[in-house]
Amino acid sequence: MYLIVRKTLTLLVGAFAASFVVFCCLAVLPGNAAEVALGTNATPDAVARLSEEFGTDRPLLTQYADWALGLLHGDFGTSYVTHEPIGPRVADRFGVTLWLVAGGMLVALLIALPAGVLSAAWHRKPRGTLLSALSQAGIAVPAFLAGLLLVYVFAVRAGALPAGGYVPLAEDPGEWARHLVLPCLSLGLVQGAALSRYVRSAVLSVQRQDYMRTARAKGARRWAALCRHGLPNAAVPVLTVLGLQLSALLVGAIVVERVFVIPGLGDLLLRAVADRDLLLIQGVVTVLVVAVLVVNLLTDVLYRVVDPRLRSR
Amino acid sequence: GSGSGRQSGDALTVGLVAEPATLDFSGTDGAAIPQALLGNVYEGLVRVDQQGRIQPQLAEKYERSADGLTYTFHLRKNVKFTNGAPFTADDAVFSIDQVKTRWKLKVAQQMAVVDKAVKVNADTVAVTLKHPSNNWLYAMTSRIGAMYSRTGVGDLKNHPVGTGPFTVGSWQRGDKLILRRNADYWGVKPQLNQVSLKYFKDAGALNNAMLAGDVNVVGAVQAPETLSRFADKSRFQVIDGSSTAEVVLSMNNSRKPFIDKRVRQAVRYGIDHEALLKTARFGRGTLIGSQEAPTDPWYAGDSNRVPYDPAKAKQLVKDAGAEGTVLKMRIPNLPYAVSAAQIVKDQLAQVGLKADIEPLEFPARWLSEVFNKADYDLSIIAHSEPRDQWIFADPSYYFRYDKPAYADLLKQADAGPPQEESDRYRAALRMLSQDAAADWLYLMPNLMVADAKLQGLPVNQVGEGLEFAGVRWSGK
Amino acid sequence: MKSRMSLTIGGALVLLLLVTALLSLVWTPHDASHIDASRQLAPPDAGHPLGTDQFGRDVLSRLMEGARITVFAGVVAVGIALLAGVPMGVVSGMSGGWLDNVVMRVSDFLLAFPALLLAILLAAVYGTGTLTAMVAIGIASAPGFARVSRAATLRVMAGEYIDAARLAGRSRTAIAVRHVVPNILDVVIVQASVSFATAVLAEAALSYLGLGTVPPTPSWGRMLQESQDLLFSTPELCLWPGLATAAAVLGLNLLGDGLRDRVDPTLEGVR
Amino acid sequence: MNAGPPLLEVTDLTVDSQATRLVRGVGFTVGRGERVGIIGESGSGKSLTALAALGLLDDGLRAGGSVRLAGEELDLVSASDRALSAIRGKRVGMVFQEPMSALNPVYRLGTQITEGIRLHGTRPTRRAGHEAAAELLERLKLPDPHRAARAYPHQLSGGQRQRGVLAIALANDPDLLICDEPTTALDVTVQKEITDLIVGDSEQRGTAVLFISHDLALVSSVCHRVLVMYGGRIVESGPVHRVLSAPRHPYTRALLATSDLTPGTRPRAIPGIVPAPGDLQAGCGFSNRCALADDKCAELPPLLGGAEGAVACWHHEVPGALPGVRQPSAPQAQASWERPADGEPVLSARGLTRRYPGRRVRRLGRRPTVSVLDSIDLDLYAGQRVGVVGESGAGKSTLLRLLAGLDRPSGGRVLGPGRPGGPGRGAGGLQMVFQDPMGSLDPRQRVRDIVAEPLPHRGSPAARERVLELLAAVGLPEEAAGRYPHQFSGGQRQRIAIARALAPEPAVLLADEPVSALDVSVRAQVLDLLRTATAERDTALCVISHDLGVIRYLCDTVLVLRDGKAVETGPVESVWRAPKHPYTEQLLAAVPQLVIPDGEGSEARRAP
Ligand SMILES: Nc1ncnc2c1ncn2[C@@H]1O[C@H](COP(=O)(O)OP(=O)(O)OP(=O)(O)O)[C@@H](O)[C@H]1O
Ligand SMILES: Nc1ncnc2c1ncn2[C@@H]1O[C@H](COP(=O)(O)OP(=O)(O)OP(=O)(O)O)[C@@H](O)[C@H]1O
Ligand SMILES: [Mg+2]
Ligand SMILES: [Mg+2]
Repeated sequence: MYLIVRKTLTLLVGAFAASFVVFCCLAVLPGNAAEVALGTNATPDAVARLSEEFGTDRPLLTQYADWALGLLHGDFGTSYVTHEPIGPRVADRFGVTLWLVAGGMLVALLIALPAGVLSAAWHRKPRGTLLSALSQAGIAVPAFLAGLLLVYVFAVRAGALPAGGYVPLAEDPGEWARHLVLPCLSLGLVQGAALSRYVRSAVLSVQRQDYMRTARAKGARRWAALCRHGLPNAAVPVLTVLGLQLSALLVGAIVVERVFVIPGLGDLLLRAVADRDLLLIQGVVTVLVVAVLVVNLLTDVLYRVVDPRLRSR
Repeated sequence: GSGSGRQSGDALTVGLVAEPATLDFSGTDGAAIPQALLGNVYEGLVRVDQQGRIQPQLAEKYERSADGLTYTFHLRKNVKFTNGAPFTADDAVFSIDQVKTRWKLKVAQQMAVVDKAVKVNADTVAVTLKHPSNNWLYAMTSRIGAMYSRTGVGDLKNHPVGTGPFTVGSWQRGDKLILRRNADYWGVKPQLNQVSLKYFKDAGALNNAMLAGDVNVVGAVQAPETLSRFADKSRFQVIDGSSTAEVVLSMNNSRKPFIDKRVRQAVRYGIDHEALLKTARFGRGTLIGSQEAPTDPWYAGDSNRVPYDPAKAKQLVKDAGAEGTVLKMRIPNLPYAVSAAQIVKDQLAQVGLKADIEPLEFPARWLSEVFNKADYDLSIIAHSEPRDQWIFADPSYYFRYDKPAYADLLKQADAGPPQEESDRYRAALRMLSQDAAADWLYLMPNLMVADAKLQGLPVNQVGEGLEFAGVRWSGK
Repeated sequence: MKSRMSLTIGGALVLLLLVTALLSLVWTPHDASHIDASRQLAPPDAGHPLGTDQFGRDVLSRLMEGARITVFAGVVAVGIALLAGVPMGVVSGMSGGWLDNVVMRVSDFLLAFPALLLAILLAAVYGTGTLTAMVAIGIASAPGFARVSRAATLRVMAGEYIDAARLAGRSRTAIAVRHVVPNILDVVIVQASVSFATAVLAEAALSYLGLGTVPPTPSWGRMLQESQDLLFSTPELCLWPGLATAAAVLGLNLLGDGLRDRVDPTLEGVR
Repeated sequence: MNAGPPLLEVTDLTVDSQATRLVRGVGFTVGRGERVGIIGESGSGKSLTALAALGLLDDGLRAGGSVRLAGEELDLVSASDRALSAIRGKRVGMVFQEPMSALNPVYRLGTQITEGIRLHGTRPTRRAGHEAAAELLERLKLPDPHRAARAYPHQLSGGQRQRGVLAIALANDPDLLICDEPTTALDVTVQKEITDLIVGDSEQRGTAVLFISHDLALVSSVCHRVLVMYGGRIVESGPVHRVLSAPRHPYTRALLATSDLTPGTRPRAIPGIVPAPGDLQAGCGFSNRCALADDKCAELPPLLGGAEGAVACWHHEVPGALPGVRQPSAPQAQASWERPADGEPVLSARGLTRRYPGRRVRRLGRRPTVSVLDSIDLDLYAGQRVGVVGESGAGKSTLLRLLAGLDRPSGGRVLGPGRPGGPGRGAGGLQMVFQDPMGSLDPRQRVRDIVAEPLPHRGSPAARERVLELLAAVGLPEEAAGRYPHQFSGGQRQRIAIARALAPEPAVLLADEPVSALDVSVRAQVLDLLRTATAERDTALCVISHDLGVIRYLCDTVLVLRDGKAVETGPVESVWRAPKHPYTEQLLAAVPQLVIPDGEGSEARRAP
């Protein structure tokens, strides 16, 4: 309880710090929302008028304070450019990216756990070497290339799956799943290959632990000992990496969103930066930072679930 | 989804690359909004046809007074806005006044020539100009001529209201804009009951979607080298029309070395435009020599082009003492500009000019630094608006081309008798070319890939809208 | 035995990368950015062993020059991460207390900050380019280095030889320089090789998003991005930079693995 | 013990790694209810022998020969994992060295014990399982067994954990219990409790025990019979009393001699070090360290013998002097036994206290503090040698770190070198020798830099000179200066550490368990070195050891610590003979002694 309170406080402070840093960064960005909106049709007068309408002519600190106060009430503000409330829009996009990242993570785990465990268990055998060679090769493929190849094979050639796009879950669950298969695969394959290296080394080091020998001395079979005693202990280092990889996954998701034309958070962020839609950028970044921090918190909590030694701290 | 994408009776899915930020072209610039809405959702009093001629639309007919100062528009009856309100002379007057008073965009200045628009009766509007202008009527075919409902301008950014054959069904930002058939349309009702405009960030992804059957039309092929993927005639048709988008290699006329006409000419002689079109665009596109397109009435064919003559270019550079000048080539980070820039850099190097490519984030940074502040030597961008030769007449435009004689010619062409318009424009454009105000790399093709069974897609991009009213699935 | 194999293969691949990059400084078969409209997409022949791209440029020469960018990208990103992260980790691990807390929170914060956003912001301010992209990647990877070197520092600081050094009258700086840094170097090297590989991939991804290397400089990422449209008609154009990237990443990962295993026995086997 | 077929019969057991043979043909038997010990220096193959017998070798190792268990058809060496797993834990239980790492940190102790029961057929309910585990723990004399069964390993002390491991091994009442160094990591007092439990259980239930240890005294107090291993072979075997009282193999004799730390004598170390398995020469593996060795030893001596045991040596009949071992020198003068109390102490501590924040009792509540060290007074005079003893956690290391200034006291103060008012850390200062010979040397520095570290002008020629001088003084060759720590053996490393500590000619030398990580044979060398080096310069020495023998051998004064308090202090010999505090008595009672019934002058089985 105490832990959660403390962590949540850190989280909130972190999120506000992040948003403030972003705000300051944006202050030095060349170009502004009014200029972008007016494009090649801008006159200095029109830019000034539009800036006033947007509210971007006010001092930066005022803008930030307004935004931060709004946020405290759960209000992300209204987009300068589109006059839409930002909260629902970001939430919408976040949902999409969340599915993508979660699916990617699932694929990654489905690949990494068996591959890592098996290649550790067989680390002296040719099959083990083959598995780790495969995972090495998997890491070396850029995610977008993997995505393009998947599209070519499954969408263009076989026509079995859509080449891109997104259908909301609420609209049509079947289509939703069909549209997520390839993106999640291309996100998960590469991450999975990387993750399997960590699983492998965690399992390898766990295998050397004395309690594994104790388990087998009790009469547990090799695999039973590995599963019952090895894996829970290997989980702690793997969890750490999972938490760290989330950041990588979010970046990967942006590329994959691009390849598969998925209207996710990454796309929104790119767009918001291009439009210089200050508040929208703020909203996206805040959500991203909070997401990463929440995952950190979750890993912390999970550590404690997995490893009783950490509970008493 | 793919279900909606595949041919399903009366629906059409069109893949496009640039998504509009809002649906309000009165306050937001860019080609994407009129492309989606003009002619589909909004209509004007007049429109431009595939050959570039002006035709009546919401005005059944119109008259020009002998002095050229007054246009009288006789409006169609029984036209309704999609919000149910009837289209009347009041709406027309309102729309014209709005442009004059409320629009912030520079295009709205074309309405400045209007002295007043008055309702003659419920179906007739008279517009009086301050001075005769040939261009004004043409401008009325563009977005500034769009007719708004007086009661339908509450939320233009998200809910446009027009008289067109389609209405905005839904808009999933970042994904697609869905147009639905306007059941109460005054004219011939479109066969399609739904058009989805699906926006792709990535041209490759768009091609894949086309190949996978997720979209029926690639609205704009970005990379012509990919056309070979659509060679199967039984599935695909390639539409290669003309557009009004001149890819201009702009030179900053107000700065050294381009303040010297010889250097500007050297650039024009030093670039092998054929090779450029071949390598950068796989030969798709039209070579032009001035700010003109084949659909312009004054189009002069190849006569404004300059031959590739590196020796002469080198000599000109030498004469101007500009050898080895380092040029800032600040281009938008758009694929066609990046491709072309690499070739331009390579070719200029051979005539003694060194260009450093600096891709700038588009639109924000390019607009801010190149377009608004003119902090550049060379740049490359497509100017897609039709009949936009006026941009060279404005000395504050980022070309910083300041030639009163050219501006005068344009003024005369605009204000003079319509039958002399073309000749005067031709002369002006010739002057532009000879003066090497810029270099015209090529005219973008209007390149589309469509399902082989689709008919009625507009071949040329003449006006600002991509109109779907006439599109049909064959065999229906 | 296996670790020796990783080390050999990884070392060989990385050496090949370095040699190619250096060689490209003095010699490439052709000018890598010379455009030749008459040789567009030519198949391989004696003059152009890997053929030409859509601009008629020699693919082999571009690949060789691309190695340079790859090395540059890795060095910049890893260099920044190293210079920022390792001191953070060492100071944090050595001092403990509130300083440790502050440093680690800052690193957490950096970790939470999307690397891509950093890349976008830097690109928007300083213009796109390999340098800006890699600075972003470098900053984004710094927390990883900080964590790893902090953990290693904690392990080193628990060692009795640190106490011995303190008793010998060594200052904190001397202990950091003479004992801590040399002893965490192995961990840092492994992290560096992995980050190097990550940076190579990140360069490719950022170039794909148009935030990376500026044309006509031939980075592998850019080559991949430029040939993407031709992936299905002229796949070899994608194949070469793809293979080169994969080989470099593989080499670096193997090298890292090999080094780790190599370093392990001297630490553990001899107790 | 009993007649009839042996319970365990090991014949010609070999273990190979990819590179070399590690166990070279070991054969022995263990009868029902019999307790057999295996002794030998580190690396002699004791653990591998035990592991091979249960098929628990690492993947990289292969076993050969045969291992048979009475009542089983199988040869355990070639049996499948499935067949072996039916035997492991059921008929044979095993206890490993490290009590912390032998238990899985993520499961409760009870769960881990019941798992052993469940794996062999019976499927107790959760409650019944818990009951069974608690019962087992109770049998092992664990206070509050129900609580212990519910605890996670990290919540238990070392002794409790080791009892847990024992409970797992005994869960199914095995016929044979294999213990691999079951108590090395534990305190003397706990060690005694555990060995008592093992012996008691064996006696009560007739469990046979295979007991591996490098501690001769311990083996002698537990086992009936002993096997001595060297270089992957058994070199001698026989009843404990015979082997320990009349050793036949030169190696056994040498081992016995080095274990004997009689105060006032110089220890007798075995020259040379245990060769790595790959470097073992052909023939008798011990011949290069053996004074009796001759040409005959190039041939492998067979393990021959009768009822009184067997020996593998061509020269086992040569009587008399211990081969290869230096003769004990005359007892040293007793000059430094007592110190005049009126001199100025070189280091003095007054009211030394150290508190740590304890565990929070309530959430968000104040952290209580725990006193780890409580008002210790200590004076150290030049030439005095003080030993600090006490069980684990008594605060010994804390005390030393406070004296060294590596930690700041919560109360009280230390006057002396490196402190305000005392001399600096250089010459006449304070230096320290640490427990772990590897851990106290920077693996990335050459020996010359390590030794020069505390010298004032590190780079100077004078310093270089001094380093060579010191290396010679600790008996290391000159070329050692250019090598790295991992290129030395444990004993040599500790010499390097001592050379470093002596470099600035400190007035005070502190040593925290300086020999506990070393083999008996090397231990003697290092102790001798410490003793002579400090005696030469009249250096004050303060040593921690959990091995009372070491303290008695090395020190003149002893300080007994318990729970951070000094319970007894005084001259070593008088405390040894007549402990005043009951805790000291208890401590002394727990020290294992060589039990040699009719041996040559060993005074007692155990201290009374
Ligand atoms: N998995 C292994 N691979 C290779 N060599 C090994 C392995 N395990 C042990 N050895 C080697 O085999 C020899 C005997 O090892 P073993 O563990 O049996 O020694 P020990 O007598 O138990 O020593 P200690 O008292 O230190 O436990 C040592 O030289 C050791 O280095
Ligand atoms: N940093 C610390 N924080 C909290 N408690 C500590 C700390 N260091 C030591 N202690 C506690 O102080 C007590 C004494 O520790 P110390 O290391 O001095 O014992 P010791 O007598 O040397 O034991 P051992 O023989 O196991 O080395 C122990 O209970 C230990 O848990
Ligand atoms: Mg052992
Ligand atoms: Mg201690």
